[in-house]
Amino acid sequence: MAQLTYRDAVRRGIAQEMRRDERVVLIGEDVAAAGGVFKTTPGLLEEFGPRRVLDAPISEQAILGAAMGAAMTGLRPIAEIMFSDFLAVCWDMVANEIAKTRYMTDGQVSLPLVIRTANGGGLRFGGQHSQSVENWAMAVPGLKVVLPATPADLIGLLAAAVRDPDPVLVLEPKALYPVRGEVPDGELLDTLGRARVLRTGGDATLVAVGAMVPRAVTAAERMAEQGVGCTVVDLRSLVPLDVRTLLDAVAGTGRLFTVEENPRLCGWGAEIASIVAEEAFPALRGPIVRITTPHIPLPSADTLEDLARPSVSRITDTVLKALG
Amino acid sequence: MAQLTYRDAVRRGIAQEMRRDERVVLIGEDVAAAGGVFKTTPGLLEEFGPRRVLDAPISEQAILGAAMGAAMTGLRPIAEIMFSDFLAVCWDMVANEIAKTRYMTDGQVSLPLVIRTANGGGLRFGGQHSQSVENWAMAVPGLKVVLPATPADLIGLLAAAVRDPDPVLVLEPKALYPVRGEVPDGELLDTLGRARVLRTGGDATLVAVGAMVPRAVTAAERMAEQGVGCTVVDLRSLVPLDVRTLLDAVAGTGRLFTVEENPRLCGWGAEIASIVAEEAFPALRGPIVRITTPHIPLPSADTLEDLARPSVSRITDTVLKALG
Amino acid sequence: MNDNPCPDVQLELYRRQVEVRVFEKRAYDLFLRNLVKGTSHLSLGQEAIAAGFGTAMRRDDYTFATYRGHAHTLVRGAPMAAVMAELLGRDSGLMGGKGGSMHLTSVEHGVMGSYAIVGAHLPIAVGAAWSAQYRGSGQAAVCFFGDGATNIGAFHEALNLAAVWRLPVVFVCENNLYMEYTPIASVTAVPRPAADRAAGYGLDPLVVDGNDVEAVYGVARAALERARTGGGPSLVEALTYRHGGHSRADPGKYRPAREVEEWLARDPVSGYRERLLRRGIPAKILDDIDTEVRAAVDAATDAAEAAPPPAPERLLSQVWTDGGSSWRN
Amino acid sequence: MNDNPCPDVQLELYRRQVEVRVFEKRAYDLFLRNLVKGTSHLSLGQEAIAAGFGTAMRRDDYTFATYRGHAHTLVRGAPMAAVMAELLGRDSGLMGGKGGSMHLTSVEHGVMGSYAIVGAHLPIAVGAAWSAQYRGSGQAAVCFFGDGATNIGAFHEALNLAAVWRLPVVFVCENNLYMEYTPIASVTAVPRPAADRAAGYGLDPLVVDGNDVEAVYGVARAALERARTGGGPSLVEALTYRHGGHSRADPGKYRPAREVEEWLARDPVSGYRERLLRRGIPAKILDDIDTEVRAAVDAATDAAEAAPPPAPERLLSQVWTDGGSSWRN
Ligand SMILES: Cc1ncc(C[n+]2csc(CCOP(=O)(O)OP(=O)(O)O)c2C)c(N)n1
Ligand SMILES: Cc1ncc(C[n+]2csc(CCOP(=O)(O)OP(=O)(O)O)c2C)c(N)n1
Ligand SMILES: [Mg+2]
Ligand SMILES: [Mg+2]
Repeated sequence: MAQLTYRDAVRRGIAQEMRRDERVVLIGEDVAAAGGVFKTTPGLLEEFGPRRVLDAPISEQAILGAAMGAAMTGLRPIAEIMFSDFLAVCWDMVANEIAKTRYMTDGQVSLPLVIRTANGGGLRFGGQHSQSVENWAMAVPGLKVVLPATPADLIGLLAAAVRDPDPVLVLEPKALYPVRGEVPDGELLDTLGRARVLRTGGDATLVAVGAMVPRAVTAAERMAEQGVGCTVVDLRSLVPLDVRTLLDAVAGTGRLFTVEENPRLCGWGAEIASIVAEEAFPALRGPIVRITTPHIPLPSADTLEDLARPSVSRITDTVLKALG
Repeated sequence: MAQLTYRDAVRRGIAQEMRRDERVVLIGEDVAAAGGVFKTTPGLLEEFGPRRVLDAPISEQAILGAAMGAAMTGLRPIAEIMFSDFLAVCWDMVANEIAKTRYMTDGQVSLPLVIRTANGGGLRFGGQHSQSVENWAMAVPGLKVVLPATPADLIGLLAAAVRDPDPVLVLEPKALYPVRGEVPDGELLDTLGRARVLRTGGDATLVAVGAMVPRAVTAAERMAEQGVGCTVVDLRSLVPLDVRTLLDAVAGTGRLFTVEENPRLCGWGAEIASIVAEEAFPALRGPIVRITTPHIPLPSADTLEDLARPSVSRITDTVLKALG
Repeated sequence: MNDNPCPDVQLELYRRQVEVRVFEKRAYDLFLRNLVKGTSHLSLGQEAIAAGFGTAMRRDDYTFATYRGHAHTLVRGAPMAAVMAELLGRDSGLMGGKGGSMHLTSVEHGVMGSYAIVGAHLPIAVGAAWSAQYRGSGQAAVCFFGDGATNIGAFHEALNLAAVWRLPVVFVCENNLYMEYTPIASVTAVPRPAADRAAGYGLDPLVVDGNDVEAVYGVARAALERARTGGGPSLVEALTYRHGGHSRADPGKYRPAREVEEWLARDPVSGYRERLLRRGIPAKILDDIDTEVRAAVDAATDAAEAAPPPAPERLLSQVWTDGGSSWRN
Repeated sequence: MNDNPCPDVQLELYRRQVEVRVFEKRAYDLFLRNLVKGTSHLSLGQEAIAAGFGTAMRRDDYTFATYRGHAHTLVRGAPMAAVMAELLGRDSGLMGGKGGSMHLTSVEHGVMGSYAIVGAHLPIAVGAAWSAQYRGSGQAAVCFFGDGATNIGAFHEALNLAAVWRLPVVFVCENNLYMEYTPIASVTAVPRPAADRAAGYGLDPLVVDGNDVEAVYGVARAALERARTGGGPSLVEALTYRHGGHSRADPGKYRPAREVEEWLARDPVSGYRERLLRRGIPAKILDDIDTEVRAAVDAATDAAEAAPPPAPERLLSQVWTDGGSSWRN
């Protein structure tokens, strides 16, 4: 058992898979010689050599296209897109090519590839370097989407993603890179599509992913001090989605709150709210409430950014008010 | 009053605005000399000349970039993206540049521009030419999104979009291009963000947009024959969203059904379901049910495509079953 | 020294062109009979390019095609009946009716897909070539695209990356003078949309008569050889012309009559037939090929027409490798 | 004939370089004091390019910059205090704290934005030039970007369209040898990432010493003149070097010491000062400029530090032209 930062966990997760399987290769901008702009990949070039760890030009379409072409012909590429915002410049590769090709070819083409990217706000980077694109990604059929919230989850889910026969988008909350967590020794391998219940309580269910998970947990702790019991669910994976755990949690509390870093409209929270409103309607004892970033681009100034993203106090205030 | 096809309405709408305002220009692939691949723009080159109606190379990023740069410096461009699927190749321009620039510059830059595009399925074009991208678009803060379902609505909403000071995405359901509708004579100007209640009934509210509107109406007619009364709402605009009309309609029936052409996850239907589950919870008398295309790319074969998109019979079956 | 390919190859070049020609004409007939339901983009007039490359490629090389990909798929040996059935949206279609005319794929025959977003497959072909290089397999990837595709960003990114990594990929621009309905010259800064860009990626400009199947074959062999021996990518511009419109909906009226006439006179299929006859190949041999091909296309058509529509279960299949489409646990 | 710009211009070129130099050093200090909270990308070492172009541009010309855009914004006359306040995320910031260092914009001064997605602003600059041409305003757009941006698709699309429509736009590639930490030569197929691509758009290759402010000024004047007189776009590659790392987080250790030394010796600011002294301009005049600039930067810093954080109401403002952010009726 070691204490690792999330950032170091990324390196360890990639190294674990590259050691295991010669077909795993890493491609991205500044990932090789420089070890990544977030320092998530240092030492990999040294260990695995320039054949397997490759610096790419600023050509995101070519990076993902290369990953796709390699995946369909025998490799298992991990492609880094530096910031998830940049998925917009290669969205065709993600949404039209990688996600759809297996279906359109009726299963002839398999695409075992991973796209890793730094996601979300908190670093005062402004509107084009802070987005939470889980709401874009979940809307695309054919793409698996995971959002690990701890170093151990990152390693286990990244390994599962690399070994998965389908394309997986791994969203790394960049605000969590410096955060430490316990990581067991040895090989870690997790399962895609399993949510985790982090605490249980009878009054409300809070569902979160990524950087919002620790905030939801802290909010739940504070509310517990006031006698309000919350179940907190970390979805961990948006596709596949662990609907069973979600419905069970809501059944136990009758109230659903989402905590979402993404701008408000059409987020994963809207999706799970809709699932619950359809499939667990009888269990609901009150409105479903989404706690989100407003439907705005993220501003750069620290005070404004802090106002925008759901905070512990906004979570507790919203939940307590809704519970009346 | 004339009978116009949706296709001809597009031409009339554009011509109306170009006659009115010299700053309005049209740019796109094959829009000028050829009159558009869907024949939505014939005659415009002849009337307005090559200065105002321009054929572009296959460079969607350049097309939208040009529209953006022109809009911030005094023009009011209408940019055609031939199929909405191709928004993926210029998604950065849409999501990161056009949508965010006003906010990031604190209002210094205005972007009065329109992106028009043929959206949705029904023509057996397969997974890369049939998408309903309203679920991508609505998730992007800073973008207005309209989806006119009739020729008259197209003209009025297109005119409103052209005169709007903010960027507007106009999604034209390509399955509707050959469909005729009544169009009043003279200038048409509609208002963004007003839904329309197409019929009222006490048992269920059906909400639809675009090509699903006629299907929802037909389904409601069939159900009326069986004594089940449906209110049918055509949202017409997703951003701004007419939440008041939506909530009123649900208050009147207690049951909400969405009819969505987009793949299931994180669609506009999820958004309005969530709004209703939060703001109209006491009015709800049963689960909210979304009737959508499954979460798959659209297949090409006619029989499969027909199975995939919500049909009149799927709508009636689903509603009647849910109402018990 | 005789520069001509050996006789077997000559007949193969002839046969493949005829196959494409007869198949595409049949596809057009079936469209007129409303049996091809979606869109389709034919290679009538452009047969020599697919035929020349298809003949030069190794069995395990990779093909990446566009929506105008019937020809490129057939020349690799993909079964004609399955291709035809795919156009008709039948269960026996190459992709069970899911892809349609624009997405023909036959991995078994090295056809790694037909892509309907202009330019998208260039970077993907780069990836296949990267993988071939990584695995040391000696395979090459051949990526076909149109003149119009040279103006989209993905073209630029793919060419640069392929050149930097010296990848075994051959980019083949079929310059048929038009994007859909717009002349390429009116939207391109240089006269040769591909060849005039080659230097920007450190490559030589290669222009070939795309209606001369032997010329194409020769360029293909050289480019594939270069690819396999570590020489890196090539960018070939093949000059050609489509006999019909852009797609099934287009009568192609925007083209000057004289231009059409000139190019019809340079028909690659009948032109090659005449050349072979001049070289002394007996007409009977060519006629036999024609007859065989027609019989094959007839058989494929009959089989496709007789095939049932896709089983409804297909709808929700093969989003994922587990065979299904479920997004939930 | 004397090729030097006239004395006023020389002093202006000097002053603008010094302004950028002193401002950027101050920005770095403020970052070290943790007052600049987000990232920032400085133009230390690259001052001559912004200064040369800024001096050559007309008041109503358009500037399009990248995340490394402090210099390009300041040389157009944007108020230093507001720029500084924006870096500090204050209410008095150029964009009220919403954009930050990477998105400096001052429409009033022709600065149409700083864009943080590599390559995105090239097509946007094309649009501004299109509008200028349409309106017959005689304005030109100048678009600055790095060597790394030449490998992204948007570069290609923008150059082609600008050339086809002969638009009044000047593309300025500041080749500082590195993208973030990766040498541009290792990821680019040609030695000159911009100039070697010019021919692909029918343009002449233009390379200029980006550390020689007068050389830049000369190229800028010629390109702007060409733009205004219907000659179409230009693509300029200015060779330069950044003195520090890519952004605030980067110490720049990946660069060979020798390379850094050589380029430090070619410092554009002190180099130009020496040149002016050699030409007989009294040191006093230059010293006075230095003093004035320092005072201005001090004042801007004080004002920015004293300014309050953005009013919380700003958070939900200016998504739309009505001033608000509501998405519902
Ligand atoms: C990104 C994108 N933009 C536009 C289209 C629509 N489109 C399909 S084919 C075509 C013309 C392509 O021309 P070219 O590359 O010359 O190929 P050709 O059809 O002539 O073989 C266009 C514009 C598309 N499929 N993808
Ligand atoms: C599309 C995109 N990809 C990657 C990045 C991350 N990034 C920011 S600056 C940069 C390097 C740019 O290099 P260059 O164009 O040479 O400009 P310089 O920073 O040297 O001025 C990169 C890769 C980005 N902002 N946008
Ligand atoms: Mg063409
Ligand atoms: Mg650089």
